[in-house]
Amino acid sequence: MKQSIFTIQSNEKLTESVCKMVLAGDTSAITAAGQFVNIQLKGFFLRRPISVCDYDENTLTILYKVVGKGTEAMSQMKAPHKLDILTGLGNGYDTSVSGGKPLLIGGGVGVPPMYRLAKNLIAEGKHPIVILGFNTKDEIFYAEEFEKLGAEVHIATADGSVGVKGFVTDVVKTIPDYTYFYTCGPEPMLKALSDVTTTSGQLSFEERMGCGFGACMGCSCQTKYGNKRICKDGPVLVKEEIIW
Amino acid sequence: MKQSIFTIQSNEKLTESVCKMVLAGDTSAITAAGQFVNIQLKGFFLRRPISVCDYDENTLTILYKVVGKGTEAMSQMKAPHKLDILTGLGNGYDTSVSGGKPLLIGGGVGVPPMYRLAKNLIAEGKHPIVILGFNTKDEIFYAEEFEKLGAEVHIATADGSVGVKGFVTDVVKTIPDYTYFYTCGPEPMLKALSDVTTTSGQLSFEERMGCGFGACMGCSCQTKYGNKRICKDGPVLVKEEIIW
Amino acid sequence: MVNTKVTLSGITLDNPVIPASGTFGYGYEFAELYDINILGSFSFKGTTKEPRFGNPTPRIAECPNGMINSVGLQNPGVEKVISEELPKLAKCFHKPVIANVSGFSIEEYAYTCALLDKEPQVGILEVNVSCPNVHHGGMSFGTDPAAAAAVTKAVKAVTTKPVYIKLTPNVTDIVSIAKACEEAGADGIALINTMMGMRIDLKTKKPVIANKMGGFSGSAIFPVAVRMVYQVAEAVNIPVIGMGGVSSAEDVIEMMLAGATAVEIGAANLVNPFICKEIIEDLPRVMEKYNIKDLNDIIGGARK
Amino acid sequence: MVNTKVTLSGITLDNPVIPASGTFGYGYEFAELYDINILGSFSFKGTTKEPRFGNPTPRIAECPNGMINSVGLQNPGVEKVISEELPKLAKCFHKPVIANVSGFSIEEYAYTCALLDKEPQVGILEVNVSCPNVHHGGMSFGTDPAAAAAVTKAVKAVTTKPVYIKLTPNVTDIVSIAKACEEAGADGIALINTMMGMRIDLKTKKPVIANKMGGFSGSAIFPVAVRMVYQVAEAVNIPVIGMGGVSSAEDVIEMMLAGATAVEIGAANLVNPFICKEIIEDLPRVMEKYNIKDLNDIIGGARK
Ligand SMILES: Cc1cc2nc3c(=O)[nH]c(=O)nc-3n(C[C@H](O)[C@H](O)[C@H](O)COP(=O)(O)OP(=O)(O)OC[C@H]3O[C@@H](n4cnc5c(N)ncnc54)[C@H](O)[C@@H]3O)c2cc1C
Ligand SMILES: Cc1cc2nc3c(=O)[nH]c(=O)nc-3n(C[C@H](O)[C@H](O)[C@H](O)COP(=O)(O)OP(=O)(O)OC[C@H]3O[C@@H](n4cnc5c(N)ncnc54)[C@H](O)[C@@H]3O)c2cc1C
Ligand SMILES: Cc1cc2nc3c(=O)[nH]c(=O)nc-3n(C[C@H](O)[C@H](O)[C@H](O)COP(=O)(O)O)c2cc1C
Ligand SMILES: Cc1cc2nc3c(=O)[nH]c(=O)nc-3n(C[C@H](O)[C@H](O)[C@H](O)COP(=O)(O)O)c2cc1C
Ligand code: FES
Ligand code: FES
Repeated sequence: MKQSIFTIQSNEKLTESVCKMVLAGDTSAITAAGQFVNIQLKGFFLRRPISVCDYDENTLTILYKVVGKGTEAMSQMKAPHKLDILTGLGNGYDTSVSGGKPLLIGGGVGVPPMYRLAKNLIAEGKHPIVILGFNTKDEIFYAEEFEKLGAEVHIATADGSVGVKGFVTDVVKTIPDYTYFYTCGPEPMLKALSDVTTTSGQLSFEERMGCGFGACMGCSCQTKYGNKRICKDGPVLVKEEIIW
Repeated sequence: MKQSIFTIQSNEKLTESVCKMVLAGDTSAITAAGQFVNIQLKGFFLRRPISVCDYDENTLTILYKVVGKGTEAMSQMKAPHKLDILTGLGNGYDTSVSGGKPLLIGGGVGVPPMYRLAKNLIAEGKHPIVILGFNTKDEIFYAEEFEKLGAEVHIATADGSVGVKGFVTDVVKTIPDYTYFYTCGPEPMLKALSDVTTTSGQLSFEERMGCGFGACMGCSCQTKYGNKRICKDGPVLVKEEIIW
Repeated sequence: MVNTKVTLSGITLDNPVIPASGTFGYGYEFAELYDINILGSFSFKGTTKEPRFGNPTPRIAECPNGMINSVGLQNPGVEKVISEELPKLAKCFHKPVIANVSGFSIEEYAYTCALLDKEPQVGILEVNVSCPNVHHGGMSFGTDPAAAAAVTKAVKAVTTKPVYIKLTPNVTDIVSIAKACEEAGADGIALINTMMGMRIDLKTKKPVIANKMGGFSGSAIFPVAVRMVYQVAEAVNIPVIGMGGVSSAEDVIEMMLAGATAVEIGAANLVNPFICKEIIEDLPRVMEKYNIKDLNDIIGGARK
Repeated sequence: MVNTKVTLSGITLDNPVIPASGTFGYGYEFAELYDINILGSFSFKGTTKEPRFGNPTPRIAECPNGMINSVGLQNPGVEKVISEELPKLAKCFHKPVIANVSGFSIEEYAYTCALLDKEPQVGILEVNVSCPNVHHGGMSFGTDPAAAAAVTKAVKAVTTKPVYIKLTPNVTDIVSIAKACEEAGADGIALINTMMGMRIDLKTKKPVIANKMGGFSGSAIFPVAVRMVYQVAEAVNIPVIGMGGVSSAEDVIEMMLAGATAVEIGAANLVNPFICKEIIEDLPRVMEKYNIKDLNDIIGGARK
């Protein structure tokens, strides 16, 4: 974990409610896809946890949905506004167990961490199949970016306006030979995936957080492997340990 | 009273700790010298009351001393920062009773309201004698501005580094034939002036304020004419009503 | 169109927004700024039998997201309130008003309420058993269920108007006090009054407030207020007026979800004199955002 | 040069800055960030006889200038704390530490304290009679002078280490409880624990916290904490550890002026993990600004 000041380089709308922010700063504490950062916002007591979508030596990209006052405030910020950010939080995804053809399943604002994960897996010579789930056409974001990485991309929309009509699970059922799965998204989706998948996998959870770095026990959950803190021992848990 | 948004035009240091801020905005509620404004500062619950030093149709000048976190924050602000300000607060000085040769006595940050008052009195064809009290040479501000108005200016410094060594009362005693007095400054100075002056006069008081516009009774004082709210029935009281 | 009308003991308010006692004077200062008849009602400055200057100054201290006051119930006494303030108030406010009453003995409460009972403008008597500023006063009545019940009974005996008992949060068990008031005949409960707080000036090394301690309020206390409104609304069968730190339409809705039928706004008026107007104007938008058609549908909704 | 050393029951601290229980774990997370040996001491996560998972999630809610937690004393139980956590803690912290203890019966308090009494690292036992999160637990002990005294006596009987009783602010009369603890033999008083608070989510229309209510802390509660520290320090002759909303060197000094000998910092650690380090480094500058040569000179200074 590192605390440092980042400078907003760009902040733009991808859809009606999802924004993309690129920040310049010290990213050295970020070590894996699926980790998150915790952002201090003036006027708010708690920081806001947001997944790392992508990063390089000195920039960080995050995608966030405006759902409340904090993310609303973020959406109003302009370059070169500065933000105090804790980086390198959480365990992230372990790509070593992926096999050659892992599924990456992102639902809504669970999509962002899948991007860096896909990048890493492709760099490791693997062939990720990306399944993105949205409610409707207008809410789709980042599908092209995944395609540009060279990943096979499937889209499911609840209203069928693009891709498969239905849920990401409907797509998963049509893919016969995946080797592993990685996912992030709303908890009902995670549960459904846990039921429908035929391999092991890693699932990323959300919880309301106090600190985001393991100090307060605000985000605890019980697993088959003992009590875990979503922020420190997670947010990624393996399928087998989860108690639904 | 009016609530409106002002834009900082300039904000500069006059001395080590006293700053001058000029703001553009709706000054129509300001009707008299000696009134004050109440300034909202981000991150602070209560507004900060500051005397009107000068104004015209669309600008407001205030002089303030950095004494705590709020005034410290103000001193960091730059044009064209915007501030939410309540204007036209307090009764202000009544110039109709001044006679031809009134004394204007300002001590420290009690100096600012004397400026507009001097201007008004001169415009009314009177000959104000201005006495400014400071601790030492480096803390003197606005003496030249008073001179430029055409007023007779006396300075007292506690250490004698400029003007009369001692207090404003020492200067008052040397002026024989004034017709009235107006003052603003620390309470011990007001008390001393009340004792030493030979005419009636108007004295401006400070009190910690909740609202600044008469709603909360936070700033009450007892006078011979009944209970008064410093913010609404004051800050200017006449010598005869004050209970020391 | 959304419905913002709510009813307190038979009195229908156009909306649940009520400036809280001690932060709105008798309304005149605000009537200069906007037509205060848009308010649901308002609660005027705490009234006592005798005129009171209140506590020495400084009476105000600043806090993170709040303030401390130790005004100490400054008011001209009930006789002058009736002869001088209410006629002036009648000119700028045409709806039933809430009369906030304090006292230093049960007899004083009854005396003051009996006089205010005769005033046609007064819709509700809000009996403050909680002011923390008066050394031998309100505090003790509001911290003991039996004493709070005794005040309630004495006041109910002298008035036919609805009596709302206003409680202090500085207690171990707010529910037992609220229930005692209900059993003694209270028509409603108003809460919370200010919390006892203190600030010390680092320069003088003395308490900022002349009286040392005072009543702490403002948005900082909102979570405590929501908790107590929730607990009390769950325990009693009479309406609750919720207050403490409310400063937005969202806060009004949160208080109502906790169980409040109407909501008072205190300290926020002092820093933004237009806050009640802004909240009233914003309420329909926020209701629509959260799919609320009628505010009556959400009262106590968080308990369901 | 200024003096920041203070003494709690014979234990001298390099400075009065102590991270509060439940907000600093067992220190490791912070030891990765800075050398935590600069701290005066720290109070580790509340320990109970049995291991506890605590309350269901969500356990955290945000407030204006503060937060609500309902962690519910999650901890591995005193045996594992001693066998696993303390040895690890010893590697990163070399000063006497404060052991925070909770219990659901007087026997449990005594049991846990008796075990911790044997640990050389433990300098002070901080007995929490105040956690508001456990339905049949701490709350009741801390709201009744007799019960608080009974816990104090039971703990004193099993340890030779200084015993500090940590009080809840959710009471009518904090002074009577502090005095009862003093009479029962407490070596010091620590206060305040969190205030009971609630937030409601406007989208779900339900309380944010799974357990509905939780403990409210952070800078919002500072004025209440200062007031209670002042009242208690005035009433007792044993040292007081002050806490509640402290988040700057100025706040530390204000707490000490109110009567605290040392100061704990809770929620602020969670949003700025470097806050204690920053405060310790800033303290000499702020002391000089306010003409304080020795912190011991200002303890209770606001009363003089
Ligand atoms: C590990 C992790 C990674 C996340 N990654 C992303 C991401 O990449 N993109 C994205 O859009 N969102 C992400 N979220 C959710 C994001 O943190 C919340 O949407 C955001 O904090 C809401 O803040 P707000 O002020 O707008 O909402 P408000 O509802 O006003 O927030 C109030 C409080 O609730 C908390 N909160 C609200 N919703 C959530 C939530 N779903 N999860 C956790 N805390 C919440 C806030 O942090 C804050 O403390 C992530 C959450 C976690 C825990
Ligand atoms: C009617 C009136 C006119 C004033 N005019 C001027 C002026 O022209 N120039 C100037 O420099 N100062 C003036 N002051 C004093 C000025 O309001 C305070 O110095 C300022 O509010 C301090 O704010 P702070 O945040 O820096 O200090 P802090 O001490 O951090 O403020 C904390 C709280 O105390 C209040 N406070 C602190 N000192 C005073 C004080 N002396 N009087 C009233 N409230 C105080 C603040 O408003 C705030 O609520 C005036 C005060 C009043 C009442
Ligand atoms: C300056 C001031 C004066 C007050 N005077 C009274 C009063 O006379 N009677 C009363 O019942 N409550 C009084 N209160 C308490 C408020 O009515 C309200 O209960 C409390 O402030 C909590 O609401 P808030 O957080 O919105 O301020 C006063 C509060 C303030 C800030
Ligand atoms: C997340 C969290 C967990 C806490 N756990 C404990 C605990 O286990 N034992 C205890 O005595 N106090 C506990 N507290 C209370 C703090 O130690 C402290 O008394 C309180 O939070 C007030 O200080 P603050 O405003 O600085 O947070 C906890 C507080 C928080 C925020
Ligand atoms: S949020 Fe504090 S431990 Fe996870
Ligand atoms: S400050 Fe509110 S009445 Fe004067």
